[in-house]
Amino acid sequence: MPQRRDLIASAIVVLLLALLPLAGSRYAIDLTTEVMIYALFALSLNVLIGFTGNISFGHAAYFAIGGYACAILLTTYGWPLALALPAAVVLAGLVAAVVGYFCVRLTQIYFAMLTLAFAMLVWGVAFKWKEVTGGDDGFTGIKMPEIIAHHVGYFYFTLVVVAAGIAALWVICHSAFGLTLVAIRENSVRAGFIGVDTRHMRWAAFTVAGTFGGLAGALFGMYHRGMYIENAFWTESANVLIMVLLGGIYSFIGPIIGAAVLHLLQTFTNQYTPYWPTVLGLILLVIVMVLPDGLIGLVRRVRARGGRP
Amino acid sequence: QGAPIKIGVLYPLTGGGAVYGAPALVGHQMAIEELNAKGGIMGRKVESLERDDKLNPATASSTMKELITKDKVDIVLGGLASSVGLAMTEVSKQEKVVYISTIPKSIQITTDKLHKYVFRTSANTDQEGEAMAILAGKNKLAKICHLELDYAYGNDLEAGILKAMPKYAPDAKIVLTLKPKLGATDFNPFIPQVMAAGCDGVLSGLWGPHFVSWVKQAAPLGFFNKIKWISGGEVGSHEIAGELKGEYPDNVISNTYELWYKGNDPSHKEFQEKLAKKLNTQETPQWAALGYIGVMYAAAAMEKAKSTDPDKVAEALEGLSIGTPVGTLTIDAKTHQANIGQFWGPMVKKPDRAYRMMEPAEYIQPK
Amino acid sequence: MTAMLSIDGLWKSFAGFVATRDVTFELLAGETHAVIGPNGAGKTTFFNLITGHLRPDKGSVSFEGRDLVGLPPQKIVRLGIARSFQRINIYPRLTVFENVQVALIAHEGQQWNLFRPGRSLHRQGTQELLELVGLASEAEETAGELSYGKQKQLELAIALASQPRLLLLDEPTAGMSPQETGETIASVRDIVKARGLTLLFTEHDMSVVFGIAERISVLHHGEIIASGTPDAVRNDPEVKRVYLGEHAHG
Amino acid sequence: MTLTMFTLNAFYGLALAMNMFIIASGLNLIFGVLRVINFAHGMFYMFGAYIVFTVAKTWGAPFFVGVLAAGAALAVIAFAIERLLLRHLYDKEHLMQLLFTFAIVLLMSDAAKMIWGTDQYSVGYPPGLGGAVNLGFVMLPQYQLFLCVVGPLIAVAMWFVVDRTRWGRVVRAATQDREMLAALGVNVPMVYAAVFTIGSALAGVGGALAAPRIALVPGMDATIINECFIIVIIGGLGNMWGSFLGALAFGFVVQFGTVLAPNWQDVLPYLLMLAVLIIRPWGLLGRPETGH
Amino acid sequence: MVERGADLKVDGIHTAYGLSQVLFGVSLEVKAGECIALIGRNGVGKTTTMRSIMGLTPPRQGHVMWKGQDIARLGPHRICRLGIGFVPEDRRIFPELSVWENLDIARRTGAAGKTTWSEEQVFALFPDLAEIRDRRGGVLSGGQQQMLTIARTLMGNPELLLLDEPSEGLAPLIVDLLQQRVGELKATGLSIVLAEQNLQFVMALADRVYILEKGEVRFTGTPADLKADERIVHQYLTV
Ligand SMILES: Nc1ncnc2c1ncn2[C@@H]1O[C@H](COP(=O)(O)OP(=O)(O)OP(=O)(O)O)[C@@H](O)[C@H]1O
Ligand SMILES: Nc1ncnc2c1ncn2[C@@H]1O[C@H](COP(=O)(O)OP(=O)(O)OP(=O)(O)O)[C@@H](O)[C@H]1O
Ligand SMILES: [Mg+2]
Ligand SMILES: [Mg+2]
Repeated sequence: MPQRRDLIASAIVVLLLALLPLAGSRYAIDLTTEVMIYALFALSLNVLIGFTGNISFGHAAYFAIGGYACAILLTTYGWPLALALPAAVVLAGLVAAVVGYFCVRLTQIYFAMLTLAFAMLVWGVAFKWKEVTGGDDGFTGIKMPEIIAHHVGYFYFTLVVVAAGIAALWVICHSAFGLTLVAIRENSVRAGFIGVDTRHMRWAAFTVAGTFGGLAGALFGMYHRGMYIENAFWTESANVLIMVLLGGIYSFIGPIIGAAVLHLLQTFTNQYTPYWPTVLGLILLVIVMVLPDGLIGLVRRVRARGGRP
Repeated sequence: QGAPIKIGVLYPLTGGGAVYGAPALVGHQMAIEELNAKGGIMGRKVESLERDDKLNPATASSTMKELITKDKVDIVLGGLASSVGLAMTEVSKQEKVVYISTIPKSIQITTDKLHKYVFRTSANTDQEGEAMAILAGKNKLAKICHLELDYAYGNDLEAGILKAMPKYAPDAKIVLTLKPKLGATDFNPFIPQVMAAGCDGVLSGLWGPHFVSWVKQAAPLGFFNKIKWISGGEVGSHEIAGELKGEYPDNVISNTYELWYKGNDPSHKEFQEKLAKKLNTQETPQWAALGYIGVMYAAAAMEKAKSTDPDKVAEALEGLSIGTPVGTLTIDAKTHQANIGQFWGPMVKKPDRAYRMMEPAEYIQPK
Repeated sequence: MTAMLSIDGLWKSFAGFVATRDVTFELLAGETHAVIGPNGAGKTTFFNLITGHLRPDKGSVSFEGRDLVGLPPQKIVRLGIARSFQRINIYPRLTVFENVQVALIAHEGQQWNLFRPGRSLHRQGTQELLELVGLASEAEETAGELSYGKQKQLELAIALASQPRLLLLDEPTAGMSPQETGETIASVRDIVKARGLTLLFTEHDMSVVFGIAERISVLHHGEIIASGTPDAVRNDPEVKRVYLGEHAHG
Repeated sequence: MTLTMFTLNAFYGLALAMNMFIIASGLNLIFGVLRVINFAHGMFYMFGAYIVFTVAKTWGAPFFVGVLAAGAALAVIAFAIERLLLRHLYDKEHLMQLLFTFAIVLLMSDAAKMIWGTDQYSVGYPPGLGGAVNLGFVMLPQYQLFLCVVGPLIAVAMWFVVDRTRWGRVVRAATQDREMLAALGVNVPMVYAAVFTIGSALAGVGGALAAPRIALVPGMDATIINECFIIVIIGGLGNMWGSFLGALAFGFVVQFGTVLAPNWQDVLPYLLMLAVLIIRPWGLLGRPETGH
Repeated sequence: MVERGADLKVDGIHTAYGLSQVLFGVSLEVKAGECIALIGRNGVGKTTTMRSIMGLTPPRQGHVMWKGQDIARLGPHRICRLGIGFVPEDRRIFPELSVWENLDIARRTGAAGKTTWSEEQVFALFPDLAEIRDRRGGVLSGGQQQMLTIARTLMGNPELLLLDEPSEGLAPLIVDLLQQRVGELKATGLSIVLAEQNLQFVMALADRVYILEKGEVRFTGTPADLKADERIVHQYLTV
């Protein structure tokens, strides 16, 4: 049964990650922490893209709301993490629910642009509400609970939260709910005629995506000890969108791969040349021209070839 | 001869910020070359690790951490945007590595967010605002229109000006304050308002492309005929004068860090000639000096501390005076702010040049 | 027999063009009823008005005593009316199996279940439906890659998955080979009988119409011009003139 | 607001609208026909501006020669991109096309850096258009008056070609069913290439025409592409008059909005789009997509 | 002039969609003014054969000879311009174009300079279309779309017509009319490849019949042969 195999594979990955700090490289720990956060972020977006077929150009909004809310609650209000984090995630989910209510009335590019508009509004609020968010100076100096203030502690914390988040998303995506979303993506008129309230379902998906995006954002803010309005800007939404597309939208783990590859690529390229746009551009071209289903398509093809007796 | 000393530096090298990041990096590289030619720091070679901050504070934060944890740099320099400067200040605090802010002007770096390891060798918005207030007073402006870009730098500069006005320009009254957005290219909503307000002078923080776009859109209406334009944001630099050439308007008084034609100070002359050779142009950009000074401060501090240990280097930087292309600078031991000044003066036509030059240029250095 | 669906004074016009003109119509519980008429007569529009795809300008539609006007399609399906489409309307990139499975999930109201793995639900029910319409061997194929005729059969299976009491089929056998037409009609007849369904359908294949319809209504220019038993309709001179021509034998 | 100020603002709003329409019209055309979300449009605009700088300022050619050169150069670049790369992508997911145009943005941004460096540039007004017309109670800049003439001219020309010619009908058919159109004897790949070329050339011309009014800097593509998308979307995707209307709405809302509520200026265009899409989900003149 | 052979000669074509092969060496030929019919159950490859001829799904192997030229590797628009017209089973009307515009974009002078067909002619063939000349294609009823599809292809003045299930969804009276009109077309010298489920229609028009099964031709003969052979009819066509 493939399901069990997937389960074992995931367990091994988590275990290997858990052993990483033993290798002793501070840099590897930091980088892996970042990749895990982006993986969750990308995966949350794919609930929308891969499962309802709606592209969001504004997913950074929920990321930023989660990040800012957690940062502000921890620092300005001195809440304990156990309260601040859930509250931030719920807030992101709530905002996603409100925004989603309007967005799911539209489809395709109109949907995308409306999500963009709302996200830019969130950006505007973060920008202008200087007393609370620090405006474009950013909100720095986040207070962190002792246990996770150290980078190793934070790594394990992220590992646990991200693994739980991914597991939850896995269950949701493979549930009856997830399958019905796919049907809506494929043909929403038809889905209406089998008795599915397509708008409500897409609304729910939007909210789920926003909620988990908020979780990723909260982790991100604490990792950097700062949130910045750039985190809510459309370029950030574009970045995570590229991660998802790069990995491949029609598979669960595609976005995880995309997030890891893109982030590492950007990080490493930047170490060698300021011409990273060219490098990234060329890589994207290759992927687009010869890897139709994103990186996951490549993985599958290689696996199919290797798996054949 | 020990292992090389590693200096990490972040400037925006792609996108909109590259206009300033790229020339600053040139100055930075020049300083490194000079140091190595002279045998390095404490006899150790100097290695420069240069990264693009993409004008994004989160990227800057990750990249700076990477420089510290992976590349084990001894000190970090650079930044351009205020938010990037603040993000780097935060990392420097966590990682206990010295950070010298070479361009960001946000006052917070040397006030609220000040900590042991952060220093600034660029001007800050209070200094700039003070200079503008002085000029407003000197030019006897009575009714002032105030233009700032609506973001951190603009707001901080506004605060700096308002703080200094009562002292230096007590008779001036601000009759209109307008704040176009950062990155604005179309100033049509603002130009008529300023023209209708009847002010005799404008205090402006519109820098670089903002200033150029304003000029292009306002000049056809005769805007600069009547109104004196006192501007921060270094629009008195050659990169703007040389580009606008004949279109550079009358009545502008502004600032710049460095003047390629100043030449009366020997250290400046030497610096400028080297830079001119490196860039293969007589008219050099001002930002190079900032990159250069940052490196020189780092080197001097390490030499003084005889160590690269951040604590010792930080201590050495406090109160440290060095000679630079813009004269002798001292870092205040308390505020960690260098007393770097700027050249201020009117931009005038020259019969033998296609572009305007600042004349007379007055070097205003904070006390 | 009681009226399952009663329609009274139904109007629909598109930008001045009247597609449904004052249609009054009753469908009896358990009957198999055909709506026929020339191309563009308004048959599909009529179906769309019943299933909530279009909203009538005037008139009422009531199903088992409930007013349907203004309800969205998904609510109407839940009341027990399912339909197939004249133009293929399936999930082209899902497998044949999933096409039907999703319909069963929706019918059971399980689409909100975030925890039960979707693919393990209703496997048997899906299999049965596929067998019923003769697609069992294509279960794992991608629906969009089926030939046209097979997609029509899938269309039928999806409609049946909602376990309707009233089934509307818009040209269910168009594009099918004679053999498949025969098979499909036979299975429809069986299902209708076995489940006690009421069936309303349109079709231009007279052998199908006269083969299974118990009553027939004829639409022309959006109006019902004749209604009654097959024999009565077959011999109606007006119907012959506008629609049947020499095909009245069927 | 006095009447004079109102008149001025109305005029400036119109000028902004026309400036934006010239750029957005090409995006709309490409969007409408190829269904490609062309993120590179802003980059084409930037190249147009830089090319007019090189031709008119560095080489000293007349400004309008520079404008034509910008249009021609972008046509060549776009044609090459379409023929060599983009045409292989029409059958793939829309998302792949999106990624593709993004890759073009990245590559061209570095190319611009290599060709023109990172300095900022400016281009002078063409002779005779650098002043203002004094109407007594207001002064109107000549160059913006000129843009107010060019915008409608482009609109009418595009309307004529798309709505009134057979080629226009073919183009509209191509948006709906490429394969069938080919089976009817139309060389669809060439239609696509032509549309992409024309649309991109319009971006180049738009950039060249915008150049005298603004500073040319790296990154000038980013804002413009967003604003163009907003205009195209609020007008109704692929609808030329919709874009025209969208540009007008954009121009007036941004001009008056910035004057009246300067605190909102950063998000004004987005607020406008939000309002339009909530009230009219498919844009001002758009229609829900029908089709297969 | 040498004796005129077949205008269209399909020679052993193999066609696949992605990985799944559908046609396994289909061969057929059509002479000028001839009508051949492809029949068979659903999914046997009738449509695919036509798409292969039209260049929409080019064959992987084999030849499609049209007037002595191999067109198997040409694009669909080239093939159309050589005088072949395709009427797809799923109609493919341009939904946002009006009926008239749908016709207009297909207007084309025939390969031999013929312009037999114009709006007037096709409207005479399908009077219903004249009435809805300005209606958007997307809102037409199924049957109206079918008529428009056929009319649209005729506007290209083809010499060979590929008709994929033309009678599908048409009212009986219209089917009769269509049958008559296709007969007339044939009489003008047009060659026709017909895929049809309506056997009556086939019998009335076809000169030869090809029965397909699983992507291969299983029977070739005249309608009379077919009628005579109960076994074949039984095996491939009826219940
Ligand atoms: N949205 C619409 N706008 C304008 N006219 C429409 C619209 N929908 C349908 N029509 C017109 O209404 C008439 C009835 O169409 P309908 O599809 O109901 O016919 P039908 O009886 O199903 O025909 P067929 O047997 O050919 O499928 C047709 O003339 C059609 O063109
Ligand atoms: N786009 C496609 N991708 C993959 N397979 C396809 C595709 N289109 C058709 N097929 C497959 O090719 C085979 C032949 O299909 P084709 O449409 O040619 O049959 P047909 O004889 O025209 O049937 P029908 O009478 O139902 O129209 C079928 O098995 C079908 O599943
Ligand atoms: Mg119909
Ligand atoms: Mg077929």
